[in-house]
Amino acid sequence: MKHHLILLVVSKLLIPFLLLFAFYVQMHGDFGPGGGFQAGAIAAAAIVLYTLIFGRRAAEKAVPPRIVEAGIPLGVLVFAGVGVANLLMGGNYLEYNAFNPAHPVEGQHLGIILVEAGVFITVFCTLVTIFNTFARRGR
Amino acid sequence: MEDLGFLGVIGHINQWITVFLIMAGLYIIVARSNMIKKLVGLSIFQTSVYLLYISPGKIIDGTAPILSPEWDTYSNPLPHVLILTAIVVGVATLALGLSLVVRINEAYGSIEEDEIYKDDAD
Amino acid sequence: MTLAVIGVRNLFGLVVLSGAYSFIMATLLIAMDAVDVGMTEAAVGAGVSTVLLLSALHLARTEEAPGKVFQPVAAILALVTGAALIYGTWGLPLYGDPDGPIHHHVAPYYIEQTPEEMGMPNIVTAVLSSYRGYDTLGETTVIFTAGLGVMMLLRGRRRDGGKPKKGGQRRDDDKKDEA
Amino acid sequence: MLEHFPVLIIIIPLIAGALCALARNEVVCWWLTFVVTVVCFVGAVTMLNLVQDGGTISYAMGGWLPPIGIEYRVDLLTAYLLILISLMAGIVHVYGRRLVQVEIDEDLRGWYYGMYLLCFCGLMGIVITGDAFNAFVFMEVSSLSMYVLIALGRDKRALAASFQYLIMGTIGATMYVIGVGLLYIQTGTLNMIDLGVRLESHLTEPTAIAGMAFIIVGLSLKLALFPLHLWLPNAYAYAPSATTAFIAATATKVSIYLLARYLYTVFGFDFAILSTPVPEVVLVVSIAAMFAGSFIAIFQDNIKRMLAYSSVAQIGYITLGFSLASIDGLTGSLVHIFNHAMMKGALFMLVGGIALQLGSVRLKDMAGIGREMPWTMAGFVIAGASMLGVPGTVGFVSKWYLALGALEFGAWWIVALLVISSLLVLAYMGRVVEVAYFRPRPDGAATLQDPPKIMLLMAWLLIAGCVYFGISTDFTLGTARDAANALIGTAP
Repeated sequence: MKHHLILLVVSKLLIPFLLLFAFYVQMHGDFGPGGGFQAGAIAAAAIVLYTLIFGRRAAEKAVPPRIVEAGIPLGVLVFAGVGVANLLMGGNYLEYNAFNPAHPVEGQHLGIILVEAGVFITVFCTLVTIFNTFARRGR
Repeated sequence: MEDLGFLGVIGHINQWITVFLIMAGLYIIVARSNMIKKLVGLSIFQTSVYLLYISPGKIIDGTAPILSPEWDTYSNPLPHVLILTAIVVGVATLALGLSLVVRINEAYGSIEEDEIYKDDAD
Repeated sequence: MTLAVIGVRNLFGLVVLSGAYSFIMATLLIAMDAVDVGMTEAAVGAGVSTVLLLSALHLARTEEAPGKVFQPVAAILALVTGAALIYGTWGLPLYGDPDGPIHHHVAPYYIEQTPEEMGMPNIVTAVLSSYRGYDTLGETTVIFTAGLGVMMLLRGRRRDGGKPKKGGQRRDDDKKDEA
Repeated sequence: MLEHFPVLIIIIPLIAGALCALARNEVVCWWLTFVVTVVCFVGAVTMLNLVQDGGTISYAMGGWLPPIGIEYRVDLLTAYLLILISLMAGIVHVYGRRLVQVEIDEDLRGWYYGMYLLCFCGLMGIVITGDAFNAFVFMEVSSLSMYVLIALGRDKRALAASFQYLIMGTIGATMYVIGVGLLYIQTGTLNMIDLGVRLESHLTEPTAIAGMAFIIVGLSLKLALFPLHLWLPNAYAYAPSATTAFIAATATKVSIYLLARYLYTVFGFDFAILSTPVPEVVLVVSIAAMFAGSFIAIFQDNIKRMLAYSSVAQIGYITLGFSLASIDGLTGSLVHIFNHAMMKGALFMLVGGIALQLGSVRLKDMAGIGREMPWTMAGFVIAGASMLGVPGTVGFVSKWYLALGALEFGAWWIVALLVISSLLVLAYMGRVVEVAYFRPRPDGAATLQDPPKIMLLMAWLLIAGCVYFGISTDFTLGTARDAANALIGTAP
């Protein structure tokens, strides 16, 4: 991968902000547009940009593929696990109220945050992995 | 191009766009032999569904379904949720389709459906 | 725009066009108050899909083989579908009409109850994660399936003589290949 | 815990699928899948009992009552299909271990089982859900995993077949979504029962009719109804043998179930069947499927392709029952869903065994294997006889009820067509038997044996089922008849 100075500098500036924005979109999903899926897509875009500019080696050092691959099922497990936890707490599946029967709203908040986190993990990891897989196939 | 006159026109314009997109997408899928083009046609076909769902949910003078004290009319949130899901399903299908195309290209050296079936017949 | 997609032969041009198409679609969706959807379409349609298409093009050919320009069968099929849809949407309420049936069943519940039951202003998030949270679980599973599928398809040994990715030894008996 | 069964039998395979993707170890994943399918089968049987005792079970996902949230709804027909799917998944899974070891690359086997579980989960999810859009989501889970499972076939044509299926399957699913969208615009709800109630006053409006048309066409693509069957033969023929046995026994059945659900529960028997041209169209198409499928099957050299075309024909029998507008006809259809899954499952499993031992599934290579693989070919003959409809087998039971339905419909000619189409079955099944038993093995060919015992055992389990349920019809026929009564009776 050739090293263009402008690309390097711009991307170094851009990527942290992309990740930060992704984090904002994730956490702000309750109030404004956004949520786990969009945040995952944006964060993945940041990693893809990083890969394109700094090369695959550097990217794999920053985001180890093994961990990312493990994240794909992990996100689903988090989501499904929330449901199972609700079951164990005496609610129906994905009934977040069960987290905190005295304050259902709090329970809902907790449930939604956890679930969105699960979505984020799966989406982010899947998109990065798909990109890596395509890139690696090219060699 | 087809959406230039959109904002000013009220009526069934949304449905005309939907219909046009569905027809175009379906035409591309059936008529074109190139697999990548088929997949793009497929996503156009799926996009048309987004409009079909979202447009009836809109209320003139309403706003996005994010509660705020200044508004009391909101567009219907349910179609938005459904279409978010549909978009995700669409991109998942696209990713899987593309990886199949890559494998097909390796196996046959071509991504034209016609050539592949000719190859199979031998 | 869409017509150009039908016409263009160079697949690279096609990808750029479809990206632009997604952006227009996203704008359109936001114009219809679907901010969440618009945002996703911009991120996914214009972003992710374009990257995916480009990486696939990188691995395949970029020119479409010449073929017939017009396919009557396809056109008839498209026309029939379009006609059915026009028939189906003919009697529907006009665009933006607040009296349509979809505004009077189920949806008002979400709009009215979300502040009480969820305590959050974004109704879309509330519906997505809680009222219809199970759909979202399914959606996450779809993504997971696709990710796993891409890995399974592209990580195996290459059939064109390339090396297997992991230590898996190449199978020597290809007796099944004949089937 | 009992009240959570509906969601558990979907969620357990899902979680197990994710765990398989993490574990990647072949042995661990195999056992996990095995345990999961057994648990789900037990759960499905328990639910059938619950439904028979206490009526329909409704489960509110997330605690939100039906029109607001997503509902899981288990009635007789649902439980019946859940049993079928989990039974087939378990049997094919035990059967397929050796085949997977031969056909799938070593480092992919753990993931293969994960995919298998996801496909299983998706199919069960479609059946159990009472929500129109949720059905679409799970349809995509099952379809995407099915595309992958098919593409793993060793023949490169598996890739092209999978791509073709992906295109046609996605068009079908999108059409289904368009139809659901139209109904949603008309009614404002996505819950199937609620849709049925609210559609009642709108049924004659264009939107409802167009919605019905889109749903029927979309599902017909998925279930490979005759002119839309193009994806099926290649997909079945080139997929790994274990995959073929599973999807042939379950995948199209699930779409058929969904179609029945729409025709009878959502649109209602009185409207969909009695006052639209749907039954006439389905009747013509089904008969075309019965003959075209069987006829093309006669000329196939690849046995898997032959059986695939035979599936196209058998799907025609099932949809034929829908169009007969009678309880007997519908009973015949529902019973044939189960019966055909057993027969075709058994046949594909035996063919998988032949492929393993012989290394080929071409008819011309099969000369004389009847004596060297006695158990395989004997099973083939019995399952084939069942396809034909010989009395004492399940095939006879379904055809008998279809014929009764046709008589009630007042159409002798349909009965005649049923008999004639059975002769076509005799033609293609007979060809295999003739080649396998009455032609000599080519000189110098290596001696063959029956496939490993576990594979034979599983196939013979289904064959025994073909005979057992052909004689003692309490479970299949009884449940199907009750379900048919419920479908037609509860129609609004």
